[in-house]
Amino acid sequence: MTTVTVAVSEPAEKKFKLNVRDFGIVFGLIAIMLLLTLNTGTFLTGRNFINLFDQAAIVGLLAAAATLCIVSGVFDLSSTANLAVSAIAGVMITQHLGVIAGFVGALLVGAALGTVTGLIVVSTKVNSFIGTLAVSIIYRGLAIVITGGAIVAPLPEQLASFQTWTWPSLFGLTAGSVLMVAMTIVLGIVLWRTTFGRRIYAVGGNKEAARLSGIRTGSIHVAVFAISGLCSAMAGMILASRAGSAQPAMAIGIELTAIAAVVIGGTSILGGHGAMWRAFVGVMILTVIGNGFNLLHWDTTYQQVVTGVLILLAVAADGLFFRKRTG
Amino acid sequence: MTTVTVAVSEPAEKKFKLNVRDFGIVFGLIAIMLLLTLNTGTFLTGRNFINLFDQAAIVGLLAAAATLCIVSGVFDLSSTANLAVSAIAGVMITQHLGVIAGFVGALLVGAALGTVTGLIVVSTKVNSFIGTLAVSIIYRGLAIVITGGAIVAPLPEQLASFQTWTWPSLFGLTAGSVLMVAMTIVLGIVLWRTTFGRRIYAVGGNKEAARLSGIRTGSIHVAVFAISGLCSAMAGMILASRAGSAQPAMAIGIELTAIAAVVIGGTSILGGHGAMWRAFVGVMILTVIGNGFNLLHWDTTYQQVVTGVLILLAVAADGLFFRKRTG
Amino acid sequence: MAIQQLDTPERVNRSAAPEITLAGIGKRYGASTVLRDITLSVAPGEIHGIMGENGAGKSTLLKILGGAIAADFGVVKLDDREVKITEPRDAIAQGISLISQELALIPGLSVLENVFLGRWANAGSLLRSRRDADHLERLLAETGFELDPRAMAGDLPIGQQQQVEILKALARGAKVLCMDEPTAVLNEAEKAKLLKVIRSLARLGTTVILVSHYLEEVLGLVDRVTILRDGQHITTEDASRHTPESLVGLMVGREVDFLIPEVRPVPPEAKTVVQVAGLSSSKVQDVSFTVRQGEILGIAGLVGSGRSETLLAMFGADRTTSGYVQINGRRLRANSIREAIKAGMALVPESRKEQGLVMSRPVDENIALSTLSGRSLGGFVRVAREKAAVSGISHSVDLRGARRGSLIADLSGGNQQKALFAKWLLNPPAVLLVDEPTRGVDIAAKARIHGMIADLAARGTAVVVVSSELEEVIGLSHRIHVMRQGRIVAEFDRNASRDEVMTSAFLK
Amino acid sequence: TPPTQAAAGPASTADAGKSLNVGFFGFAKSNGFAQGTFLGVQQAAKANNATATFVDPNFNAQTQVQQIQDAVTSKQFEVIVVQANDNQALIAPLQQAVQAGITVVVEFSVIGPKFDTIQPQVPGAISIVDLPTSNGKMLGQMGKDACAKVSKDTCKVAYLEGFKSLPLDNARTEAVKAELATDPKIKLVASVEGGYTQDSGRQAFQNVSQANPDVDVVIGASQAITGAAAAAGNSNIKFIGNGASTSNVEAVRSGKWFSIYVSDVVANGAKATELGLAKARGQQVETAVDEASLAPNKAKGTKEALDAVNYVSKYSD
Ligand SMILES: Nc1ncnc2c1ncn2[C@@H]1O[C@H](COP(=O)(O)OP(=O)(O)OP(=O)(O)O)[C@@H](O)[C@H]1O
Ligand SMILES: Nc1ncnc2c1ncn2[C@@H]1O[C@H](COP(=O)(O)OP(=O)(O)OP(=O)(O)O)[C@@H](O)[C@H]1O
Ligand SMILES: [Mg+2]
Ligand SMILES: [Mg+2]
Repeated sequence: MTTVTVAVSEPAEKKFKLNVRDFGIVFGLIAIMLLLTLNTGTFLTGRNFINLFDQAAIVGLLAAAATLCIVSGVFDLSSTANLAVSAIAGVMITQHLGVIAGFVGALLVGAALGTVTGLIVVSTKVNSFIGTLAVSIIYRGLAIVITGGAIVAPLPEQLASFQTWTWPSLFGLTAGSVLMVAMTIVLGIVLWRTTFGRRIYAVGGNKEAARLSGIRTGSIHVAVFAISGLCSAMAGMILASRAGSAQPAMAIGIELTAIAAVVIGGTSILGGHGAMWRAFVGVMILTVIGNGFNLLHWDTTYQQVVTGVLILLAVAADGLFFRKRTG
Repeated sequence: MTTVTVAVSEPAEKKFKLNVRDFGIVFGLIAIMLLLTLNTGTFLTGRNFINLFDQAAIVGLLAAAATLCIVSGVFDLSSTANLAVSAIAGVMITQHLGVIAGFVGALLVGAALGTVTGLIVVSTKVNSFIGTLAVSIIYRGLAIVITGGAIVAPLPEQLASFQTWTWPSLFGLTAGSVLMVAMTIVLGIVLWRTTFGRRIYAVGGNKEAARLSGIRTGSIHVAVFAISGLCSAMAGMILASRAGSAQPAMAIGIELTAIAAVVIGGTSILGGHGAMWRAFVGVMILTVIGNGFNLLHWDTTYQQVVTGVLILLAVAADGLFFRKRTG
Repeated sequence: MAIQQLDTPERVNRSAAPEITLAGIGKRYGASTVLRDITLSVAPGEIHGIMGENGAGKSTLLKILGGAIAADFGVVKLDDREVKITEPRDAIAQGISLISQELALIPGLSVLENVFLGRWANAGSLLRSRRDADHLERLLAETGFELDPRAMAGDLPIGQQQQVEILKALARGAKVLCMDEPTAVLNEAEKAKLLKVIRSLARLGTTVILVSHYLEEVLGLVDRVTILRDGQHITTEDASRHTPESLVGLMVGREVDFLIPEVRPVPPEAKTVVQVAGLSSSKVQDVSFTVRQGEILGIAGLVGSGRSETLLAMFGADRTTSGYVQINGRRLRANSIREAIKAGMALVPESRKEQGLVMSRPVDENIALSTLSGRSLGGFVRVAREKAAVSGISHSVDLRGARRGSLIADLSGGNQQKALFAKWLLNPPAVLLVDEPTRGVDIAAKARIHGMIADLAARGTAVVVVSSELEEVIGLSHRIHVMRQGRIVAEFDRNASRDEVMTSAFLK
Repeated sequence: TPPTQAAAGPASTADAGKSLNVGFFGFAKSNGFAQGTFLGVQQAAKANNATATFVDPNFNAQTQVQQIQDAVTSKQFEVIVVQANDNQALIAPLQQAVQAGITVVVEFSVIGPKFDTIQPQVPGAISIVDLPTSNGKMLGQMGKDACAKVSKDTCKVAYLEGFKSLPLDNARTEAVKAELATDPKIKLVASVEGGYTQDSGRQAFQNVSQANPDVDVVIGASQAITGAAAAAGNSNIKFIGNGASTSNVEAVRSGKWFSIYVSDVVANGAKATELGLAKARGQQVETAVDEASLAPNKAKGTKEALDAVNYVSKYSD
């Protein structure tokens, strides 16, 4: 009996096209960068790239974590509240036990709070959007309770080493930028090449199907929230390191910028689709647009209008010309 | 041949149980209100209810519109940016053509901008979350461009009548509150009983099935955005009426409060589920919690923590004990 | 095809399949009891059929065994050992695999990733996709399924998705395989392959529990058969003691005529209603045919041959690149579903979940959706009229299990299919396009749907039927077109034989 | 007299003849207060052979950090006047700016961890600020003055705070409370978040007055007090606003409000710009200025004080 093969092999040319389509948003970023290189003398300088990465560090870390969350089908709106609490905890521990203990402590607090967020969301079965929103209110409140609403700072003699993350390191990038790039790569590999990463896609793509396949969807989500907490703590320590202090109102609202970056990169907010490099590209688009305007000396009044239009164009071009599935 | 009729009438007891489940979140609201009534002498007074509704007016209007959007499967993050532009336009028109023209003009501008948002989102096929975020940046920029960043106010002699929406009317409620309640009811009926409402559910629940049923999904979304714009303009005029002026930074961030209220009420952010009364209950829960704290003379340091916990409890109770489907 | 190779090292020892005993299993949803005191046992290595009408509780029973839902009463015993199965994980740990009626694939993952879902080969949790790829290649060779390992599961036609589900269970090395209507979405060739696989598995000691509405298939395959009716266990008997008629009698509790009704010949003077001329889209090329008043045109073909796409293109749902459709001499604007509907066309799509129904909404609302404006006044839905109309049509298609306000998602699979059919018959169409109209409906309801199609034709509707069941196409149609790779390649009249049609579909 | 410091770094070499660029990094363009300050910046720039540009971060601290970094890169401005959207996050980029030879003027909002000193906390910067602690103390004093006019045994005061999560607001709140506590007649009945919009103030006031219908004095941010006063309608409550927009001044002078804390935003902006330009041109300047000293009546904006100088505000909010 002869059968018609459904999976006809594609000509090579076709395959390549498919890839180009997938990377549509990258061309958006390249186009913007080209424009800036041609129109300013300062964009394509080492100093500016060091700035760019430094500016992208916080949102980059949060966006990397947000990618895991969103691909797995949840939002973590509590990430920056967690950031504030862990940074505050980090500073307080620093005061008593030194800088290294402070950094480690911050990471532990961040991961622990993230785990708590995850447990709350999973066990109450509340939609993560509203669940983490409530949790974020609680964590911000907690930050106020711990600090009494004041600023906390490491002891004066600790300050220099506390500001490690602002120091230049690899290629002259600040240590904070390097941490962001490293985390993006690590989490990217986790998502791309590990069983955990595959489970994240599975849970986000079809939770019931994942459950029927024996995947502990709850554990996956708790783990994802814990990682998100860890990244928040890292971002928090970088911010505290820059400021030389921490306070309850740190980084309010940046969780939304991070989600926006993830979506601009082309990861679907519906879950199950997306990749880590997309978060990075999204963060870079947002950062480069802001950076470019400042370098171009444009009037900031029109900056907002043009920023909005550019984001729209980048995302629309991706949707219209390159990718079929708009998610 | 005998067949079973589909619409078998259920025993009364059964019907009631089903309803109780559906209304879980209402009990959350009632519980909070009971607590406040027992612990303060001031909560259950006419004056306080007038205040409550007044405080709920803006978020209420935005949440009513957000319900239509979310049920139809889109977000409108541009609603408060639209609010600012339409309020500013309303004030400017008032200056030239009088108060009534100003109000009507604001509504037209709001609906028009909403339509534009809808057309952009539908025609570019961009995910509405990121699309309306970009649009909101554009509209805020537009507000700054129109006003040059300044405050605009009606002429001094127009002020008294411009402040119509703060006047007491029906049951002593401010005119603004009455408008909110009226819009909630009207849009509630639209969603519940009209062909347009049915189509909103269908598009949000399964866009492809809706399309194959001959529904113009694009038109439905544009219409929903237009209504959202209209509601934004109403909210904008109430705010401007209270302030006696309008300015580009009006109501920043309240679009998220409105979405939170909708979700707290129990409408699924995935679309296709939900009802208008849920938005109202959600708004009331948020308003009553804020109001209650100030009446209770509690230490405000803990206010945020407790607010978060209460929201979580209300939503979790709804999910855990009452409704099977968590959406 | 060497089925013995199924015993790869990754597998559990098949001879260890346990005896399964269900004791007093019961399940309630709210006030309605869907399963009542089910007690039965399945021997190791047995192929056990479960049959019953739509809504009888077959899927519910399988879901309980597979851990997808928890029973409210009763216990499950494996080899007399009571086991607690509250999550699919528990069932999988016991070697029980469930292939549920509503397919459960991850649309954004590839076939390869789906087949080994959750148990990918890895070293220190780093994926070793090569090993999985090799493993899958073996499985494909053993089963004879033809799938592209790299294709996204969400892009596959539903029949291939079903095959992925089956491979998934095989890859897990299940000792007990619970299959809920696995053949409903397969075409003849695929069905044959699957049945072969099931037999080989059973020979190697795997227990297979099978739900199906195909009487011959069940009788030809299973050792014993259990009949459920209204959530109750009627009987469990050797299949050899039964004929299709006797099974139906047990299932329905009465005599049913389930043969495809004789279709009346089209009168010679009947005028042409539908004319399709040179219709092309990305999936079909140059499709032309006509359908006359009262005529039923069948379209046969293999998976992916473009049958569904032909209907979608006619209906204006798929973008066409050239060609047109005329209804009663009036040419339809291209790509406009609304105009097609206005011209009296109706499409019962092939996938009820993706294309047909809004799962989050009530049954009534779903049925009324495409004809809303006909029962509205000033934009308001005339609820009373709607109720009357819906209850009438629900009665005609024998829709059961819907209570006031119940969601379409809460209906059994077959009843959902009936609702889908009802939706497009609410206003009798001038042109009816049906794609797999009886997928998953029980034998009695199937007869009813066939009767309704024949009836509509008799009253002048032009019908186009697409079905993977050759009997259905041949039995129901006046004429048959066969499609291959997006083109019409052959035409037969209703006296065509199965073999003729099959051959032309397969010919390269 | 405030200490002075010799201008240092390469920027000091700019000669008086060269036109300079001043970047005003205000709170937001959509903010009347910032617009008022910018008016002063523009005036001073014009008078001192310089051009001024408003760089708008739209209240976003991260954006502001980015804008300052990019300004350093592009060398667009010789002088930066900054109203901080975050008191801590800006320390690092401003240090960069100082190191790059740009003259940095910290205006209105303290930048650095200490809220009780006008000394610059970014080394090398000029600080011309309104201290939250002295601001709070003055609000408290005005509260006491208002209570002195209340003919009851106890005077009930409500304070509408800014945001609980902002340390700067909390420092102000502490100062207000401490000052009010020195008067035994005063009972602080409520201290709640009132925010910085009319709507948040309106809401806070509604709730406070519901719980304490006999409140005598309400103190808070001028926008919040505007909302509160509108919600109060005709009452005997004495309102004290922190801020001096056109409508605030008008409210006090017409007797509707008791008093306001005046900061003369135009004068502040002008002074900041003058100092910055002078330093950029190599002159020695004061590096720590208390803005209250630039305001009429040391910022205490009672009706008498405002009438005395016939004070006109240059911004609206
Ligand atoms: N989640 C649910 N809520 C309420 N009722 C349900 C739910 N799931 C199933 N039911 C009801 O349980 C009954 C049995 O359903 P089940 O899916 O087991 O039937 P089935 O025998 O598999 O039918 P089919 O042949 O159509 O697949 C039906 O009446 C159905 O409406
Ligand atoms: N979303 C999609 N993306 C890519 N390819 C697709 C998609 N949907 C369908 N296809 C491909 O299009 C071809 C035709 O699809 P389809 O299976 O629906 O045709 P058919 O003739 O109706 O077959 P059947 O009805 O038996 O499933 C198949 O090769 C299928 O793999
Ligand atoms: Mg079933
Ligand atoms: Mg098909």
